[in-house]
Amino acid sequence: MFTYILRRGLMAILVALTVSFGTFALFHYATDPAQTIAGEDAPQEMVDDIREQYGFDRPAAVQYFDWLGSTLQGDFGESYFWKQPVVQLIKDHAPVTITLALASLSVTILIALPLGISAALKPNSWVDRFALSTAVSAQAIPNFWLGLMLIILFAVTFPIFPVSGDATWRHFVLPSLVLGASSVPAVMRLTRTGLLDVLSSDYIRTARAKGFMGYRLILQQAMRNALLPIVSVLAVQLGNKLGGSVVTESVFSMNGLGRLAVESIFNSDIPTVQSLILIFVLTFVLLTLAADLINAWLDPRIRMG
Amino acid sequence: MGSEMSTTSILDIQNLSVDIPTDSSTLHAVRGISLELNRGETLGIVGESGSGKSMTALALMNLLPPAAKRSAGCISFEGSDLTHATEQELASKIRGQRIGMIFQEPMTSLNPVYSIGRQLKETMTLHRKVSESEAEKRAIYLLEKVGLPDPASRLKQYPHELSGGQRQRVMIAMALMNEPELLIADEPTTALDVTIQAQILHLLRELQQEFGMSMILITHDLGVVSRAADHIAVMYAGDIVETGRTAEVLEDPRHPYTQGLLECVPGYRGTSQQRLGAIPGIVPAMTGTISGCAFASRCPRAADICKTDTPPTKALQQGRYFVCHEPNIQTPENTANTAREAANQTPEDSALKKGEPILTVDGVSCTFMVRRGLFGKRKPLQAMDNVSLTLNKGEVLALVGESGCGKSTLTRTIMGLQKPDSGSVTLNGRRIENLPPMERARMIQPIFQDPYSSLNPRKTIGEIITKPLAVHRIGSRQEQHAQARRIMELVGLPTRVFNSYPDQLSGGQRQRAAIGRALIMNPEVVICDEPTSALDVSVQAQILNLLLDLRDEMDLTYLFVTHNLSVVQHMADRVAVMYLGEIVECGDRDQVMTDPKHPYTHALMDSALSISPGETVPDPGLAGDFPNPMNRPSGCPFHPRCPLADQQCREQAPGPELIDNTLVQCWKAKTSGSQLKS
Amino acid sequence: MMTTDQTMNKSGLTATDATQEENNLGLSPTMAALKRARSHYGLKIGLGILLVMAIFALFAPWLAPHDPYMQNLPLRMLPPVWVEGGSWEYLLGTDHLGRDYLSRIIYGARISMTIGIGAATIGMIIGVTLGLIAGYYGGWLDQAVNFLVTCQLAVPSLLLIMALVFVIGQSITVVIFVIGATHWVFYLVVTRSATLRLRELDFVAAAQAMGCSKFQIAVKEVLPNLVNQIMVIFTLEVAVAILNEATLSFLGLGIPSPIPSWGLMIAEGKQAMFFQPWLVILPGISLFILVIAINLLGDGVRDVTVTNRRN
Amino acid sequence: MRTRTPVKSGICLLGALIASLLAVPADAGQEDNSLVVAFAKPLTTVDRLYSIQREGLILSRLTDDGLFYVNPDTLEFEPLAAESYEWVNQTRLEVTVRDDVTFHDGSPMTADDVVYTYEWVLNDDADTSRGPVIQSWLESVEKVGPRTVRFNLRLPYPMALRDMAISIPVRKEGTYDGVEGRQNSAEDRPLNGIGPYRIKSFSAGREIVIERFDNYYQASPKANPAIDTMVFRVIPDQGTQQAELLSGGIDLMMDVPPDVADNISHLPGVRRKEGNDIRIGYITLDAGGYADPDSPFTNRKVRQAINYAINREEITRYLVRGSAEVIDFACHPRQFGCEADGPRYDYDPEKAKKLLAEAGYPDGFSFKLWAYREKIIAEAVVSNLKAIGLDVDLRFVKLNVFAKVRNDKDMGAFFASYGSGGTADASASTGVHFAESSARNYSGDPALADTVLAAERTIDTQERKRLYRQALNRIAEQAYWVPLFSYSQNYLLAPGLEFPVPKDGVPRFWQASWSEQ
Repeated sequence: MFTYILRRGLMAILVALTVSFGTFALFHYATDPAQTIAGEDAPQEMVDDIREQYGFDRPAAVQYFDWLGSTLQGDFGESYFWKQPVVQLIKDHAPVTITLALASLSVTILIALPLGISAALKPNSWVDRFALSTAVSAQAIPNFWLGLMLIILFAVTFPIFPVSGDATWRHFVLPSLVLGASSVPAVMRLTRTGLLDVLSSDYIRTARAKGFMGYRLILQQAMRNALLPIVSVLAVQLGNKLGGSVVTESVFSMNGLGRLAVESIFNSDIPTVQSLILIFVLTFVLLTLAADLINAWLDPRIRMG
Repeated sequence: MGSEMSTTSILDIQNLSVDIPTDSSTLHAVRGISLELNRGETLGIVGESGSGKSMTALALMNLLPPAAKRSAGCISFEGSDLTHATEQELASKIRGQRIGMIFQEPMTSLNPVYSIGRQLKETMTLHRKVSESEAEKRAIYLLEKVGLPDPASRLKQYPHELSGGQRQRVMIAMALMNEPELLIADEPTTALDVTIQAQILHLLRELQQEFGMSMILITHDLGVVSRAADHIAVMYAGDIVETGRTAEVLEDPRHPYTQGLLECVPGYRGTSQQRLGAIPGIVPAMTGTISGCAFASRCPRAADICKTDTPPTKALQQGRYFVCHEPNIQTPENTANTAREAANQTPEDSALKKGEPILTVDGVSCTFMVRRGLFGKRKPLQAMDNVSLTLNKGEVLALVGESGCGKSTLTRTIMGLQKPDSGSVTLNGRRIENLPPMERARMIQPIFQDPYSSLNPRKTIGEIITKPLAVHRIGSRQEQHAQARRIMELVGLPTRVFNSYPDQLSGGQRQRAAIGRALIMNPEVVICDEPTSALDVSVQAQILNLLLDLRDEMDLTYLFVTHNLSVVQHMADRVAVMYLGEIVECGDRDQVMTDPKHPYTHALMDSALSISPGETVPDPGLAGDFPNPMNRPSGCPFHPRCPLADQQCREQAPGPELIDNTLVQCWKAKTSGSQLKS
Repeated sequence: MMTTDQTMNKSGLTATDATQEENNLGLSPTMAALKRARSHYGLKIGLGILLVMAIFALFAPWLAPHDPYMQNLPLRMLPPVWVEGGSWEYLLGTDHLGRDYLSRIIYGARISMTIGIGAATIGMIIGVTLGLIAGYYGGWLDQAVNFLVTCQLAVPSLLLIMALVFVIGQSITVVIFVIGATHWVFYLVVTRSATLRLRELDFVAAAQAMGCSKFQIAVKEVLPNLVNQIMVIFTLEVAVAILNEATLSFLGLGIPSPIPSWGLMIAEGKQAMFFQPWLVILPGISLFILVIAINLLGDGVRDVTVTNRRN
Repeated sequence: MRTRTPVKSGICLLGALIASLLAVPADAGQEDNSLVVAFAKPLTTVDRLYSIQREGLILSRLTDDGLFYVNPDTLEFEPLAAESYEWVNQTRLEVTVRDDVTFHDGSPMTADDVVYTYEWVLNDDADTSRGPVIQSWLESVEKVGPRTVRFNLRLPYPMALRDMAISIPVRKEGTYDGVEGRQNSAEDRPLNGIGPYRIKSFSAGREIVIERFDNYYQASPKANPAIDTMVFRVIPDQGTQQAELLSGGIDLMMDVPPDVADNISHLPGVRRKEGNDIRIGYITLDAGGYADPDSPFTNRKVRQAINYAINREEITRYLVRGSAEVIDFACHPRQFGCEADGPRYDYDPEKAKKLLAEAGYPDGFSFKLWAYREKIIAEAVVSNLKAIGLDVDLRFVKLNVFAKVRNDKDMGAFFASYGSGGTADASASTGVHFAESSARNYSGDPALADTVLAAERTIDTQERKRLYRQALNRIAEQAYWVPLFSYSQNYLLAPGLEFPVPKDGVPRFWQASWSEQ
């Protein structure tokens, strides 16, 4: 088990390095951070000055390994654009994203699981149809558009919730809805099919032959098996949401990691971009790992094969 | 034996039918059958797949799939009518409490994520006000009873840690937790190996007597019912065509279907016969109403009336009746005769043929590395240990062994699809690994067990059969097609199906197609890997006949892998017995089967269930069951189960020795015969 | 025919087999699928809508009332006809450069479909190939592919796409390729697992025994069995790609102006969304309808083709 | 200007307004006499020495005073923290500082502080953002009297007062001690300025809060501002800003796109104000053939054709709007020296086509037009150019990409705009764009470069005017540029808010106040 975790860890690092190098190269050759740092109207002298200050004139490899070296020593460097430590930046922006991710994930779960389960219990019933059509339409609504519609609705027609920013919990209501809705279809369908499979399995028949029925059959016999795939998919979903929900964050202009990432890209603020990528990759790998461990705990077959 | 108890009926089913609506039409799985079961007796329900026997069983406690509709005059169980019982009542009073049930697939019938202990205990705690500890006591007691060593520790184990046999034992224990009056066993041994099957049936019999249960035993295996049931009911196309005391039915079958079925079983009329009786055609579609007798279309004696009128139920005596018009009364012998004539047409016993070796396997060993579980380490699995084998031109060599003994690894190695770690396979004097795949393919071809997975569902039968020619670029397209049609004719496939897909064919036809594909480049050696074990008895007979005929026509050499001893009896010239990756005994069929040298062979032969009513299920007298190949025992791999094992067996592995021209690997080989007899 | 049954020889068997099969020879898979399709509403509706939209996309030049690029500043921001101030000449009004909104929406369908299909195809090529390789050859190749997948999944795909487009520069082709190149995992996972399953089936072993090369088997035996699933994924990925393009364009990193892309139009209308809401609502709705149609089709195809082996 | 607000949205907005009135007070600050302003871009630091952003400039006019400041009415540069100044000669300036100025920390401002400030800026390691610019003309500073500081210039530099006014706030001596290299002052040290307001709190990317500084010197024209506290909230998204304004979240919105301004101005709850902006929009053509030696733009006729092809009146009238006007030369009319009599190119597509034909491109050619802001206008331009048969590929990118390509001299043509840092002097526009060293200069015309350089080194106003006229005419004749228009600034205000719109587009919030009613 330890070796397994080790394998995954190494994988994560490898991935992170590959990706970060890729991005670095891209930006190095296609953009000029100096101007952004200096500002659009900045005169020539200023820009040149900055360029050599930051060492943008050095060869790419040198710059990259420079960054890599310091990162490995735990120093994520300083943001070109914000002129403050990247760690600080991330500390500032992470809470928003994390809150948003968790909130929206719970929205997803609260909608998707009940729907999926009730659909699976009564296939082809009206519940099932309702669930499926919700899924289909939720899949088809462009996330950002939904956001805009909600803003129009709530900013103008019924100003119940604030439509921008991340100051209070009320600021998170609409974004969580939008973001949560986006992953409802996947989770819902999975719950449904998963549970359907379990319910039609031999051991459930056995359980019925033993006299199980109703909620006990579902909770004490079927649920645990049905959970396995759901756990994994939820992990991935959470991973994506933690990876900064760019769209939602920019539509509702919240200062989350997603928007930080985009801003950094636009400003070719390479240290920030790089560090964010590292963090995204690590969170993702950790989450999937966690999911696997949970599944192993749920299912002895995975545990001991 | 149940007869001396009170013979009042415990279960009485009147005109039960089950309909399953499909998207196009409704499928009538069971068509108004009536059954009676006496207290303490065993009723065997026999029938081919799709005959509705399992549906009947499920219908009793209304465990049918949600779509299915049950209708019945009455199902009176101990006086109470189950048809009127609500789901609630069934669940709380009947299921798992007064009626226990065992299913076919031990592998999937236990919940993989819960421990054995929990699954056993909950059966009891669900229904009765008993403490955990009491339930646990009961569970341990029963595990003991069903013959699981060290039951207390088993409780903590999970299903996947047990072998099939063990799981089935657990299933039985689970069914018995609440001392049910009635036990329904749906194909309880079909998925198990021969020796295990015998053990399980034996066990069921004992338990039944001990607890004075009544039992419904559902199976397709006439051998099994003939030993295990007091009464049998023969089902065909959702109907009971004949029923009565086991002995009477089997010795004097009155319904043509029953007769036909018996004719199909290899060895039913002794081994001399090379050709089996077979029921032509296949079970009719169960959708829509069947006018007249459902069997008419396949019945050798069918007259016009059979197609028009529903046949009458003819009672011979109390509880012994059959459903047939009996157009022109014939004694079973006549059909037997036709079969015999057929038999006599075939050339004289091919067991006499002796050719020179065409394929020799010499000291082949093969080990895999397998990882178990997410966190597990890779462990070696020795699939074959120094296996040697010769296959002579024109003979049929049967390779017998239980699942996991390395049969399929051996066949794959022989076909050159698996590289052995050591040893060599020689085909026509050439090392197989040196043969280019193309040449090899022309000499040796496989026929697989499952005709549903051996044909590519996306290709038409034509494409499938011509594929070898296409791959080897033999002839033009026209020639290839012509050749394919010839072969289809030969294996008895209607040329009509040339352009249809495997899904559209019956199991038998698929297997014929597979055979056609194997033979189209007329190879010298054909590896038949359990070619009939996935088929119904009647179809199996057709295929076996076909294989024998083809061998004579195209003088082929078969390596015939099987676990079904009656088939071996029927087909083989020589027999090789495999155990844990070793050939423990190899010799002439009669030699091996009548006077086995190796204790394992002996056990195998004992557990073979030929149709012989009156005889009980034998106890193969094997301790434990098939060990996990991951950890082979030291010394003679068989010693943990061997009744004769001693120090020597435990420490050093025996080498092969030739005892009256049978190759045996056993220290006790010389003496074993006599010892085991006693 | 019954007479032949009396004698139990091979030909006899064949004859009866034949006659038996006569009455219950099932439909071929394709026919069966079509039969099921006929009674599948979702599929029919989806297909219907899609056809209409496809026609608009194909014949846009003839169907669109105006040139979608024709700028007419004095007439900018006209409301749709049903709002006061709207005119019949510009049914859905005009945008901030006085271009006819209806025409732009019609041409928008073109863009969306091109991108959707293009990207999904690229993704399919990548994913299926890798999936086959990983699933069939296994070993270190599988490891390598697995690594790729982790890379792909670990990095938020939208960010990745944005970064790429941002750096490479905006154009239809770039968008198609970038979206395609970042949406192959689904194909891969399915192909891989299916291949792993099929690989164990006997017909593969049979092909090996015939002397087919690994490649032949992978392509000629395994691949055909994946077609259905791949088809389903393809349709769904088309939808995903379309939404992605819209999102990208909305964020200003997708289709370059002045090409009419729905996402872009929403972005442009966003500024005035409280006052000329239709600028945001109309393209959004078109997007919604198109995608929902595709999804309906996809689900339909799955229900119809992927037959469950149980019962 | 025509108004077209359909009843439908009118109603919905009325509803909005009422609703928002119910929900929250229409304006954030009237009661507590505070002012909430939306910033579109986040401010990375509040230290003017280290930021060149416009937001920084706006803020620094509240928190920081320099020796000089820009008179809001005349746009002249006048003493502020300086009591008086005098040009001893062309390269020597002597400034007398006030004695009644105190820093936010209460300590008085002295000549030493001034010297310290400028020496810090001249110090290479200080890495101040304006450092390079100042260093290019300022040799050294010295204290010559108790309240007198002498500035020694490298060369005659008429813009000296401008630089001192706009980008050099006075810092207390020792402010940057123990700080090496570029570093954000706000994080570690509270900003210690001498402006009428002091920083109360600053969180990068979110908001900045400032409060009135009571010990501010009364003599200052900025003295006694009306508003107690001001909050600058960062809201990058326009739509969000509108929503916030409607629901009373903010009191004032700058850089409002004209469309929005039009729409919103019809609401009773909001007031719209229009002001000028010294910013101009233009298109540069690769006359020097940097990107491609034989690019069509090296041909004067082609450049003129493009000048004729673009309908600047229409674009200005319908897209830029407000007080914006078409410009004919490479500078803002309100800037000093922006007077020329060179050729003007009025919209004439036919003539454009003709010129193209003459130039040898009867059926046009294709090229990329780069842009990084005002996408709509860029699009309009593109469609104008397409109309005369040119195949234009609009490359609309973010600034960092734009700059990269522009500085690599890889652009055939680009649409950009320039704010002159709020300087009403041609040097800030013409000078910056046609100087030898400038990456913005695609003219490849050394003579022209010399002219503008000369103008920048001349103190005498008449001479400067002459030089600029010469330069501007040259640019117009050669059509190096397509001068497009001057911008107009739209402000949206909460009803009760009084706020004089600036002439140079840089709001001075110390002038803001709530009207009593």
